[in-house]
Amino acid sequence: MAIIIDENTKVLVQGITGNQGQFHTRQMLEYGTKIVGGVSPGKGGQEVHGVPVFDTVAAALEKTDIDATIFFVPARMVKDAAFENMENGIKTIVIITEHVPVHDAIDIMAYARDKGVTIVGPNTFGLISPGKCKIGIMPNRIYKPGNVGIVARSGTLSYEIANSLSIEGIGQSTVVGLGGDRVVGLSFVDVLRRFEDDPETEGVILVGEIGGNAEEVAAEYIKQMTKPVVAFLAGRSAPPGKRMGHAGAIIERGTGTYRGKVTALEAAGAIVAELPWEVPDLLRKAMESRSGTRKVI
Amino acid sequence: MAIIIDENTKVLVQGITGNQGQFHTRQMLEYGTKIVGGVSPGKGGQEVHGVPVFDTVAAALEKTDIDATIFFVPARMVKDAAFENMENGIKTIVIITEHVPVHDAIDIMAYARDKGVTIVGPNTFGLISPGKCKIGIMPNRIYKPGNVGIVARSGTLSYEIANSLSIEGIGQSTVVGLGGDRVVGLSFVDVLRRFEDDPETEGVILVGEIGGNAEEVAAEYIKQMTKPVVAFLAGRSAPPGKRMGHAGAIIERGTGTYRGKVTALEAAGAIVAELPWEVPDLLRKAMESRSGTRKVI
Amino acid sequence: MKLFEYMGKEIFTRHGIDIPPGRVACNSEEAAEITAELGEVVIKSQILSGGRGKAGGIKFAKSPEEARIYAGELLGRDLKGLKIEKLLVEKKIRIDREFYLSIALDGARKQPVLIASASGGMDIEDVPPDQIIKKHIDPEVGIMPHFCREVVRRLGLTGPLAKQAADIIMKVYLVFKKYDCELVEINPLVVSGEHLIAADSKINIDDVAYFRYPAGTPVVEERTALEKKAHDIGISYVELDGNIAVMANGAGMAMATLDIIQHFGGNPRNFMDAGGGADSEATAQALEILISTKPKVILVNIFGGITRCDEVARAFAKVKNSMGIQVPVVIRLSGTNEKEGIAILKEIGIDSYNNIKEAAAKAVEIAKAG
Amino acid sequence: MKLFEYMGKEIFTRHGIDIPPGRVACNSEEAAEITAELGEVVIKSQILSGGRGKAGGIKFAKSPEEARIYAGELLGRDLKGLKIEKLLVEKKIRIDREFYLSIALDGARKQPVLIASASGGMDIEDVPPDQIIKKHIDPEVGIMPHFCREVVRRLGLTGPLAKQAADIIMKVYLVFKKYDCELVEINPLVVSGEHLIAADSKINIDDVAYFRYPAGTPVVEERTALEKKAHDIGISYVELDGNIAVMANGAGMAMATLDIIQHFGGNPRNFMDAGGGADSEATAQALEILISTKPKVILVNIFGGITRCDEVARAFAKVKNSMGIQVPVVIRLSGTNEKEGIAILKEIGIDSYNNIKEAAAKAVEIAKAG
Repeated sequence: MAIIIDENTKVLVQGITGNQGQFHTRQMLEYGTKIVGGVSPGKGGQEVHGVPVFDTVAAALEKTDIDATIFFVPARMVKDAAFENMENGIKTIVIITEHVPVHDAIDIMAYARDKGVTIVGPNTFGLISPGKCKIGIMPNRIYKPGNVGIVARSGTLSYEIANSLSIEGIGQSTVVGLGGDRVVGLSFVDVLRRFEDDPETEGVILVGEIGGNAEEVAAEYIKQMTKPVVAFLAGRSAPPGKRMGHAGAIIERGTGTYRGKVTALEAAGAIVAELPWEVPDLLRKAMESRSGTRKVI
Repeated sequence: MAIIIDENTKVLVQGITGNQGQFHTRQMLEYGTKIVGGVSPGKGGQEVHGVPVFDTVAAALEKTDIDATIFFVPARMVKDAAFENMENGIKTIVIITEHVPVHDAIDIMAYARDKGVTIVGPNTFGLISPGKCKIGIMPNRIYKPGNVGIVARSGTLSYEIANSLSIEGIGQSTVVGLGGDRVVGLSFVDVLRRFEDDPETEGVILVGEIGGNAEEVAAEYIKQMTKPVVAFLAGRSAPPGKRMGHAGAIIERGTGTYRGKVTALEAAGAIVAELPWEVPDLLRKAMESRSGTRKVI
Repeated sequence: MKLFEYMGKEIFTRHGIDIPPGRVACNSEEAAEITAELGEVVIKSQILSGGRGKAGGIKFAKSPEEARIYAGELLGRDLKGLKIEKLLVEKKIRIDREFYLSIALDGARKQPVLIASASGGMDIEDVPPDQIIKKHIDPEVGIMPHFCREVVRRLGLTGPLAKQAADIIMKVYLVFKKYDCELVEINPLVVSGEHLIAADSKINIDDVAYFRYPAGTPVVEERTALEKKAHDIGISYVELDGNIAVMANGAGMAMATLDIIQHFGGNPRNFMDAGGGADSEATAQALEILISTKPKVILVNIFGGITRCDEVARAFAKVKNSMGIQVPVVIRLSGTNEKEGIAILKEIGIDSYNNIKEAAAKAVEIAKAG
Repeated sequence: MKLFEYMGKEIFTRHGIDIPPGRVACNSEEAAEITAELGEVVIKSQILSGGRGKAGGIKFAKSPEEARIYAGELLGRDLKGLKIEKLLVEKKIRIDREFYLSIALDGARKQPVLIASASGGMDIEDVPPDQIIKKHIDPEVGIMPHFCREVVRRLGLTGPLAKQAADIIMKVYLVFKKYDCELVEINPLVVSGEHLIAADSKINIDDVAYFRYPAGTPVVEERTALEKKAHDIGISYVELDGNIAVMANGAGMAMATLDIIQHFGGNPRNFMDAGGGADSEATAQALEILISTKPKVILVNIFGGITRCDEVARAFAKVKNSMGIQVPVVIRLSGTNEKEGIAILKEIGIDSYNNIKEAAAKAVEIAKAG
């Protein structure tokens, strides 16, 4: 078990003939992801690392089933590609692309909600169910199959944490990157709920950061979770009014502060690590203590 | 039992202060319909036949629950009013108004589908569950509670048929007017399916006409119905290319012909009356013979 | 409302869809002049009907002299029952391939639908279904570039023609939305060398959206003079060619009344839906229209619901008394207060019944006897 | 990108939202001239920050002389850490009531949200929640007339003011969409006699939508020179006021690195996300920026994933060998081939660690020692 994607997920790569598309298609193939095709308008009939390229999503669907699509298309073309995939019935879309206009993201998310489509990103590193399927740009080697779910707004920080867990023998069920933009598809709650329902996941790590109120909303849900949640948040020292790399990482008008998020999470029963290297130990202890007092629903 | 509306349905009248709105509010009140409020921008605080008037739907919702809204607003304002009701969570909307631009109807229906809203009309006489609730402009006296469902594209023709049934002692469970426009909310199939599922309804009358393919689509569903269907279609003698009063009643490019519809309905097992006065008798016979051989699902 | 070909093409060219060079000619001299400018031309009769070519309404002229002769032959002539009043004289273009492209309403799906085919130039009804591309348009989304790419791929277009075709699809949808269209059709969409050209246009606009037509939208009156008169007083009226004039309340009822007349062997002169709450003024005006068509008999079919039959009867009595009615009238009155209504009519010598079967039979009998 | 008040007001007036008469003054003389034209005026410092009034950035002048004096005092002065370079000189308008109106993004709901209040003129954060109207906007629908009617009703407006307010709401949403805004705020929206006037403007535009800004959209550079330089080479960089320069790969990683420095008692000089796949060219340019800020030490935090640590180390060695690095550098290298990387750096005398804890502690130690 894992959430959202597993060993059977058939993946389409939108923008497969670009540099990024080619490079990561190869990485994903090496990881064992079932890549069934790529799309690049005007390049139909070519191949990339043995993967057939189509002009349109509809053309790809004439030849194969598709469960999920990963995007390596330029920011200004993301909206068109997203609607192409949604209108063609693709139910999971992973948007790696950064700098997507937020009004486009809003339009994409509104349509996705109508059609029941799961959007990961934009500006995400993707998601991975270790040993089963990787749809993203994260390094192949740092993950290990296991029973800890990770959900993160930030890429490298979550790599670091996943790596430290793996080194300590704690494997992961699924690692999900929400994306660093102000408007993204999946929320912490969407992913936490799936982890809560996933029999394989026994503990959850939430990697958040300043800006917005995603962590505060997550805290509301964490109150009712039976599985332990350890959180680490980046941006404790960030000054207000400055965008810290991610479009979403900004303290504005007093909202999105580190302190507010920590207070909300702790009040909800989550354990907040002050420093990233504390995470594995805190999680292990939380899981051990929780397994003795597991709530029964 | 009845479909869509019953004795508990709380009704709002949009455009209650106009001539039509006032007149039919009174007619509906006399029939026993639970009219809980009316909307007329700028007229909030007034009363019409004892019914409180509000400026907006949201203002009305502050005072009362609303199950359904009936529209007597000018054609060019129907779209705005429809979205106002849908965005405020009203789940059944009856649009009496004629001459609504078809592009507006398309936009309304798309949003209604997203939000799970039932739209009756535009250009409908409304619907009635005799003895329980009337949301429409049909005469109060011609109906009788009973077990026959009627679904019609045309108003007066269905009045005539309902009246002839009532005179012969055959009552109605619910009578639904789909509306005479090219794009309307409920289809024959939507209503036939509800009649099929309604324990009180034992036979169905379909009043159709030339134009479009609503009857042909209905025929596909009738094939799987257990309850007898008697159809009467208007427009047998209508020349092609002429719009016969209703925007939807036109034979174009060879589609929408009387002959095509009759053939489809008969092939599906419906009984088609050639003349309107034949309907009651054909229905009675069909119900009698069917009750002996009722399919069990 | 249907637009003439030349009107649709004006809209096309204003929105960046290429059309052949050409102009409208209202007489032979103009046709000759335009031909002198353009060289070899095609002369197209402007009537609101398809199939003009087969019916002889399209001619090719190589010289101003030829153009003058053809124009003279065509102008004023009846084609498919319609009088030719204008000609569109266009430069003859090279035709390499012909496509079909339209956006129409799909009433059952409640969505616009794009229809395209690589087999253009003939009626789309005559194209085999497997050569037709149908793609519904989500009205909440409209047409995005990917939609066009997919249509163009299925049409088998590549390179610059693919780009032009995608662009035209976007523009056709723009026109469809902007003008509240029920249909925008280009047939054929011609590949002429390296260009795509709309060689014909068919645009139907939703009549009832008139209040928001963009400035400059052409208006075409398709109604006959009588139909227009009825329309102006809010009555739905269609002229037919029989001798029994008909008035009914409700469109379905009016259609059924025609059907019943036909069932008894009669021929209706018209379709008339006089509306639900006809007052005596409206009834008088409606009657006037019917009388003006000089029928053998007038059949009125009223199902009294909210309107009471006695009131309807009184309206007829009033009309009869004030202006007189020279043609026989048969009235069916049923519903609320039907007996009182029938009694009132009896007094002024109008035949009335409480069922349409007898009323229609009587009307047909009078029409045949007269 | 934030727009100055006067820019936002230009956009308002272009879209039919009334603003007070006025112009921009860049010196005292201009301020006096405008005042001579307009009479009694308000002089507003144009800085990209709220709370200007409390900070003394807004003055009222009754005469050109007064205006000249105030303008002289304001121009060039620092207000809330920002230099005043322009003044907006506006006719003083009569203020009967002040409303608040804005459309912003709600990231959690993934929708725009309209916020309005009858208690305008102060920061919306300071208005009690029960006096604030919040209405989310369905992006698939936009704002229709009924939406405005409801907002206006809840604001308690009636008659002509209600009509104006509804109209302004439609226009604010138009601006919000057309310019890819994250925020359009009018605070206060002033009732002045029988008119509604936007007495202030705050517009934030989505930077990354630059490719489709409407023609004439003003562009404001909020970045410092160094931040701009970094941005131009694709690096995300924010200047801070400490003495430990920081480079990390990934925004979250960079933020966490700052936090860790602070944890050990150090002060970061900057935020820098040098991106995932930093090649030696990009690394050199990033280093150059860091060196130019004259920090006590440079802390580099690299988690080698797809990028291999040995390659990163080689890039640093190359920079060190070619251009030299005068400031101490502490590098944390972890992940793929970390040992090889650390060995390479050792050879060229750069302190390196495989965990950030030790590296950060070391960097803070150096900063404190120096």
